[in-house]
Amino acid sequence: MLTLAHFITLGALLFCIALAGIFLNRKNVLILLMCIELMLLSVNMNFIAFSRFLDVLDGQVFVFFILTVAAAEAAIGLALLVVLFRNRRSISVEDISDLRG
Amino acid sequence: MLDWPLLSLLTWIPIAGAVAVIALGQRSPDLVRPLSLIVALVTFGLSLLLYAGFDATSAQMQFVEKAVWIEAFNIHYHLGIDGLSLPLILLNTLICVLVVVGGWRITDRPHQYMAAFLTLHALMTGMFAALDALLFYVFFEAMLVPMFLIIGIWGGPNRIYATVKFFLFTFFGSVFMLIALLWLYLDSGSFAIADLHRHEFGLVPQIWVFLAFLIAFAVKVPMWPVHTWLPDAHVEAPTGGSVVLAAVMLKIGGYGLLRFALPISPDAAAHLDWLVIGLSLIAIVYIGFVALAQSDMKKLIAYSSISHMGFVTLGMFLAFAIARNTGELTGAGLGMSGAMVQMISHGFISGAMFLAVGVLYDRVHSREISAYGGVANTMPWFAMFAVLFFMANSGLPGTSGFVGEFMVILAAFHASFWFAFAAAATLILGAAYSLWLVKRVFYGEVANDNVASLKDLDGREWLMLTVLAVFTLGLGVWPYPLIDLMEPSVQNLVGHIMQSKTG
Amino acid sequence: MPIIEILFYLFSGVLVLSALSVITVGNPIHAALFLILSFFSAACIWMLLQAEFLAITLVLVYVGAVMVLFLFVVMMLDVHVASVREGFARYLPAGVLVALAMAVQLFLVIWTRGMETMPMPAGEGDEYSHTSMIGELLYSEYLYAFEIAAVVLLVAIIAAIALTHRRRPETKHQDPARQVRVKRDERLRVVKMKSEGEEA
Amino acid sequence: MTIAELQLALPEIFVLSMTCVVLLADLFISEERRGLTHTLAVITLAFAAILSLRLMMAPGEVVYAFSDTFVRDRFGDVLKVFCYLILIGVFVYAKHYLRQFGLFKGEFYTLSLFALLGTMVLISANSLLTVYLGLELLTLSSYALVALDRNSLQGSEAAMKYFVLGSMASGMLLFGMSLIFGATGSLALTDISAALSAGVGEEMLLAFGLVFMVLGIAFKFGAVPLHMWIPDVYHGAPLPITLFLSSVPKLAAVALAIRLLDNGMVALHGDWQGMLVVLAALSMILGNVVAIAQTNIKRMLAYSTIAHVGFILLGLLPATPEGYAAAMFYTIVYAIMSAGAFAVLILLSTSGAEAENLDDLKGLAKRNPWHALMMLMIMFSLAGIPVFVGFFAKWQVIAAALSAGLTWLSIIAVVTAVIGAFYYLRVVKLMYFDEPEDAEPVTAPVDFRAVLTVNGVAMLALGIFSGGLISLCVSSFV
Amino acid sequence: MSIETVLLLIPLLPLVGSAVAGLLRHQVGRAGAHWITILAVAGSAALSAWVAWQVFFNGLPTLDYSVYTWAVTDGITFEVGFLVDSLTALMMTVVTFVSLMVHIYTIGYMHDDPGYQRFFAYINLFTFAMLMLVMANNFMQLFFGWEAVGLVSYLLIGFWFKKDTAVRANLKAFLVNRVGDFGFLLGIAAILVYMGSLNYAEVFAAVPAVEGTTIALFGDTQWSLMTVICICLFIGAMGKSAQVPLHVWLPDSMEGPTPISALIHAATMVTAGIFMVARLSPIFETSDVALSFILVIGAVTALFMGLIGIVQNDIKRVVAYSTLSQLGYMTVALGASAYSVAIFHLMTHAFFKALLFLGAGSVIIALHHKQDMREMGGLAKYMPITAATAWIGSLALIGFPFFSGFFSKDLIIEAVHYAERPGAGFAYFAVMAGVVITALYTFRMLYLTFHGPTRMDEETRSHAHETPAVVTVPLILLAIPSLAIGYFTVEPLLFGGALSDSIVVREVNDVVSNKLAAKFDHGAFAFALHGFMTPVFWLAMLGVGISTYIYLFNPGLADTIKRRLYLAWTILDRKYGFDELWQKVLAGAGLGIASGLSKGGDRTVIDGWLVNGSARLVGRVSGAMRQLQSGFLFHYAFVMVVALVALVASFVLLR
Repeated sequence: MLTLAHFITLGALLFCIALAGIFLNRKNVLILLMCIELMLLSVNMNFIAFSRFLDVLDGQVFVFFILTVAAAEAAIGLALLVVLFRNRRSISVEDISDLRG
Repeated sequence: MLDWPLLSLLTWIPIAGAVAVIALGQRSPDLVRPLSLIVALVTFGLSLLLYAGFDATSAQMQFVEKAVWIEAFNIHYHLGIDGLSLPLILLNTLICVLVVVGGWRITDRPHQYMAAFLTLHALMTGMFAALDALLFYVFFEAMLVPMFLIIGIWGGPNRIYATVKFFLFTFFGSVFMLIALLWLYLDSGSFAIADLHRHEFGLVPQIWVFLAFLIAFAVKVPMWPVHTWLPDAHVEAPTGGSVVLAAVMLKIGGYGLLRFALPISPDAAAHLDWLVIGLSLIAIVYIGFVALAQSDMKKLIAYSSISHMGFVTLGMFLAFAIARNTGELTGAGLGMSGAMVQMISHGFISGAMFLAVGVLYDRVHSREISAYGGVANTMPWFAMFAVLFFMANSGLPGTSGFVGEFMVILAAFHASFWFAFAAAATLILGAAYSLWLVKRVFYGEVANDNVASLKDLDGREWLMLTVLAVFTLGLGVWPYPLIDLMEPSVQNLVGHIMQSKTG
Repeated sequence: MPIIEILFYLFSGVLVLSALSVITVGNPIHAALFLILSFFSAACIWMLLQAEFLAITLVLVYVGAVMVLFLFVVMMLDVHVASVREGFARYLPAGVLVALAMAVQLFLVIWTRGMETMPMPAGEGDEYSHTSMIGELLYSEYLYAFEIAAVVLLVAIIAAIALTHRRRPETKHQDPARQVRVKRDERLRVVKMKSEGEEA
Repeated sequence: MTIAELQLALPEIFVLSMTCVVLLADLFISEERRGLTHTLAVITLAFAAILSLRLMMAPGEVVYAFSDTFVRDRFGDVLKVFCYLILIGVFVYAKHYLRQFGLFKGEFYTLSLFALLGTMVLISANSLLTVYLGLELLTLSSYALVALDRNSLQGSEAAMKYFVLGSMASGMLLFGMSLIFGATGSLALTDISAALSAGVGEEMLLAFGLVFMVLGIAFKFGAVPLHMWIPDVYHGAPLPITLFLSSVPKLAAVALAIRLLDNGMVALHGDWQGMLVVLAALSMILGNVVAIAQTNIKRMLAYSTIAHVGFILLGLLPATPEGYAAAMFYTIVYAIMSAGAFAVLILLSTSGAEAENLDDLKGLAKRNPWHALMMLMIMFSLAGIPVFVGFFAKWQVIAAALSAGLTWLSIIAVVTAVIGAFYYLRVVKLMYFDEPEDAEPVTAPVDFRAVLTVNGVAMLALGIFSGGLISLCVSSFV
Repeated sequence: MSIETVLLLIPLLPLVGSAVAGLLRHQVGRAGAHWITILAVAGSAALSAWVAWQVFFNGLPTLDYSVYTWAVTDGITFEVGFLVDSLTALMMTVVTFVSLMVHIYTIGYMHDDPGYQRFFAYINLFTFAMLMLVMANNFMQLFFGWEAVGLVSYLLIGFWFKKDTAVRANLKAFLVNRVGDFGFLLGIAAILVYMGSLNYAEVFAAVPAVEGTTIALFGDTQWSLMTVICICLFIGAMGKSAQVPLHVWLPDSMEGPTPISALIHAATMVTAGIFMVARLSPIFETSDVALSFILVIGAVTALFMGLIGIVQNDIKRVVAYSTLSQLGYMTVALGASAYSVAIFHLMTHAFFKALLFLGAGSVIIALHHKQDMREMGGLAKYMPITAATAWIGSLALIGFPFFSGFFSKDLIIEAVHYAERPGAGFAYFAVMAGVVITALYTFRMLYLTFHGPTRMDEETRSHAHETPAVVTVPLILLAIPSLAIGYFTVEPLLFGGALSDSIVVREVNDVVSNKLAAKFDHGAFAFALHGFMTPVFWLAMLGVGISTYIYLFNPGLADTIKRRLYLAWTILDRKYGFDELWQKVLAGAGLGIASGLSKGGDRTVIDGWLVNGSARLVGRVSGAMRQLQSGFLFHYAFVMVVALVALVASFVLLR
């Protein structure tokens, strides 16, 4: 029988994978952006599951907004990526460490 | 006339003066010094009015002014003085005049110099008059700023180390006091010092509160072992800075102990008096020895200050030991009065000694004892003053330096023979370091060309040293007016701290 | 096992595996493709949760737009793929450890506090329209939020343009407005030149 | 949706409309007359301030609008007014820099105004959703602002770091929101609060969600250990952007914290207090200690921000009106102080080279005594020395920590404050005790100097007359 | 003029004189300075004589009144006031008279000194201080006078401040005195604590009530309060009156101008300790232990300091050690409870010792500031007045019958003889032996200076002549009392009860009334005649004989003895090593501790480790923590996640 726990677990797993992805990836900023998308997906999964199991639609509305914002975020993130690449000719995470200390 | 808000005037006139001086500084630099002097003199004159109108038979706060400041926290702009604060205010305003006169020859940004000192003195007046704990704290801390600048801008070669050390040391101490005050506010609902005096609370919190106050004021006094900022600050400060530091600023620590630590947490003070007494005695003996080993005149005087301030803290905390050991209170007031007298007297003497070193420094630009020798040959009058002040520093009867030490030693004997024994060691040590300095600097053959070319005091220096000499001798010969002024407040305080507040 | 469960496990498996692939594959193009797969599986799971509108939106917005953007950028930037996996293994243990710790913590909460017994409510009837329900909420209760979301998108536009739009002085381009406004005199320029013969 | 509701959101509506006007107007304003955009933006803020002030003066019970997604209360109004005022300062300061560095473009104004709008939404949010949207509006604009100087290596690096970490933090915040939503079944903060008070929701799940949300808040503040972006972003962003980031978003952060933790989850006070204690302690220690080792003044101020964040968090600990008032007071004051400090750096930046090394401050007292005095007051205020306003901020938050029974934390606070005083003093030392390397006098346009003067004098004036601002803050929470 | 005005004028005249001469030195000039100061001190002397006359002959009752209230606090009134009784009157007269002589003498002695006015200001100030000391009616004022004379002594020893030895000596004098004052102050404090007042009369009245009190100082051992007080006070006296081991400053103080040696370091200041003990006799009488202590200290001083006198070559040093020895005699008398005898000896000693010092000074002037006796000899024929007066002084010093010193010294020996307290036996031996030694060194000095072959170089001899009248007149004026004052005053002072209003002796201790009075039945003349037959006289003659033989008839013998008894000679020459003890061991240890504490304590531990150390620590930590900000995005993210995990672990799972 599928319970709320199944769905939330799925969300949690995705979240962990996304987190791991962010700090495991050392070479490509692009992957980081993807991980962020994954993270938002996991949140969406949670919201929808809760919304369904609690029978409160507000959660799904929230998901709608998250999707909107995530799109905007992706746009800006990619724009930044382009700027970064133009300046450095590289999008390796390891290369962007001028600012430290 | 007495309807004037004298205390506010005393506090704000110098600040207004400072602003005016700064504003004037760019356009008409010639007016800076006279204007500063006028401001200082007016302030001093007003403080004399304060003295004239003071009722010395009462322990009540007088000249009280009160206005709401921060309504949300029940904080007031609340000023007033009693017999403990009035002498210190008078000392402060007097020293202010001397410092302005003493800084007459400053050439580097004189307007800023004068403004900094006027502000500093104003803040100290405000602090001595504050009856609201937070107001007190504001003045107490704000003082650091002008002093920091004074040492940092007009100080000697190692000034930055000294001034930062001074600032951080004092700041470090005082933040604990802030915690204590806030805790007390939360516990009692008031920042009014009088309310805090009445506020009853348990022994354990009292001990914490007491320790917090102690740290704050011990740094300021300074007590051993948190004293090392003082020699550095003194050495690097310009003459005026050293004078203020020694003459007035150190007194703040003593005053704070009297105003806060003792009456607010008397039970803790009674519990921990051994600590303060112990540190005081260490200061007297240990620092006395350390002073002996100094080769820098200002450092020597600085250490001597620490040692002398040991008498202040000793005198203040004798009451409990006396009550414990003898079962009565005779001598407690003596110690307290002695501590107060010692503060005032030390104000004159140390101020004078630093001025004296300044006189030499202005001419030779060295503070090393070894750079001098035989100064008495070329500056006989100056040597006379110097010997007077160094003798006073070593506690010669007939000078003010004797009065406080004498009273405290007498009181210490009430508590324990050994307290008096250790305290009396200053007779030997004080004389040793003071007179050894005199010997090395003033006596002997003219040591070098610098000394040979020295000119004796000019009129301005005469004036400053004479004023201080008059006070030093006057207070030594007839301390009655001063002691009489404080007596009701001292007795009131002694009575207060003997009441347990643990309820 | 009811079909819904089979579907759930199937899509979940695909989702988790593809998500893992996103963070482990070296080639960003592959990663993007795996991401698309993840989104797709997620959309399917959302279907199971009767969130059809959102599932569709996810596919449309993400798979259709965002991921295309990603791929576009990947192509545009021409990243060297070879070095991408370098050093990956070195940091893996710590990363996995922390991620696992996180996961364990999450599971502890999820599987011990009542959620594991919470069954899915019965599905709505056929006349139930998820889309219209969402729409009603959006345009009534969440109108304010909806407006803000619009602004967020506007910001994204402005930001993206501000960041990436470059006016290059060296590139040659036509200005139609000027072309239209051009006057007769400007069309023809008479250049006076010295004739060769005069020179001598 | 009624007219009355719209009236409540009038400042937001006005700012949004005017932002669009600025956006459009900017398209048609030629490069030389870009000052118009600036003027327009400043006017927008001034009018918005009037609108918000009108609401503020109105009899002040809390009003909810737009199906409980929006709340209007005195706290919000006061905070917004300060946002406008500070942003005016930021614009004036920024103009001088932007002109010199060839960044004088409309985007700065539109993005800043959008960020302001996000802040306003956040301040007035009464729903997890509006909180999130406001926050995103603010942060997305900020990301773009950080990379405003597109040719700057450091700017783009900072922006990318900010973006990745910020998105991660948003993700955490959202994950927390989802769990809270799952536990209580509602998005409106008032409903969540009611549900929690009624005991709805599994305790552990709530705590779990709370951790995620607290981390999200902590990131927005820049509290340790979610502070890592602060030094890099402050360092990498152009000065006016750093100036902006250190001022207005801090007000947003305090609003975020108070809205979520107090309005929404005050019932979980016992839980979040513990977390904030850890964050506050770490922030104060790390911020103050690491700032000492900095030679870049922007980084130094960044670590100083981290330290101040620790202090702000102290105010939140007891969950009492006085505590919130203290945090709010501190934040407002900090924003003003920080704006002033960065402004002086802008003053010192000559075209082509930002003043970012501490040594650039050398001998400022000789090059420009008046502005050195302003910087002096700002530094002492940051250090928390009376009679400057920073002190009044500090003692209030320390009192808050004490009233929460956290004496040890307040001791950490004051000790780290002492450590912190060291690096502020170093600035004063450089300005006053050192000789200038470059004897040229420092100048700036008249509006810049006027605002900087107001800013510096405010350190003193707000300190001496701190009663008014303190009362204003306290009255926001009654 | 009321008696109060007179009494006030007595100290104030010299004070005003001092201020005028000192502060207006350029205005008044040299002559002005000495006229003003001499008139001031002459006025004091005249008034003092008048007061003494009133006290001794007109029966003026004891005056004890306060001049002004110094301070009132905590129920204790500190006053400045005068107590005038026979003891005070006697001391005032002696002090002002000797001072006057010295003033006059100074005109000649300091004639060419550039610090002429300053010198007069100092000695006038000294007169004031000494008068305040003797006239005090309370301990505080006593202490004031006590320290003030110390101050002037300091200034005067270092009068020639260019001379390194002088400024060393004055520092040493002040510091060693301060060691004594240390005890003195503790004694005063004890008196205030246990008797509730500092006024003599009140304290004396309170003595019986606290006599039996004991206090615990070390652990629980109980000490008699009175003993503690007395010993503390006596330590003060030891410093001021130069008793072993605090005597080391006195010989060095001879670096000062000779008038000072006469005035301060022989006649007046150094006797302050003796005066003090006599003045406080009601207190000292209560402690036998303390008196025994005094007796022994005095005896040691009397004997051993005299011995050193034998080997000194500097004429002033011989007189200085003689002074030490005589102070020892006085102390012995005090210890024997014969206070009046001590005071009596103090008085006679003041005259003859001032005379000897001024005589020595006269010689020094004549020889242009040469002080080494080995370069003198045969001066009697060049300066007959000086020689004659020196003979008078010397005879008084060795206690030749009928000379003033005879009466006082003989009575001290008798008093010790009859004293019954522990230590008296030793003291008796010491003072008897002291007689021989006194005679020995005194006549050695006389012979080496005034008689025998001259050892002066040619130039000195050609200039040697009698000193001017300003020098010789004081010598003559002092020679008269040295010769006669004992004879005329011994009976009324000691046995006529003239001092009975000020000195209190317990019946059991009262050797003067009980035993000595009997010997004095037949009056001073008979007593003096009898003096020729006492062993004391023959002991003195023995000493005279030895020195006559050695220094007059067999000059080579001295060196032979010196070689034979080289060890003993070295011990004496090195002054038993006391100087080394003080300078090397104590002062050295003090400086060692000082630099140890300064370098080790303050600079290394407190400043180095604690203050700068903590600053360095913060700096290091700062540098280290700075490394955490690695600049790598994944590190930042990792930290965030770790924070997340940790917070969840601690706040969710571990709840």
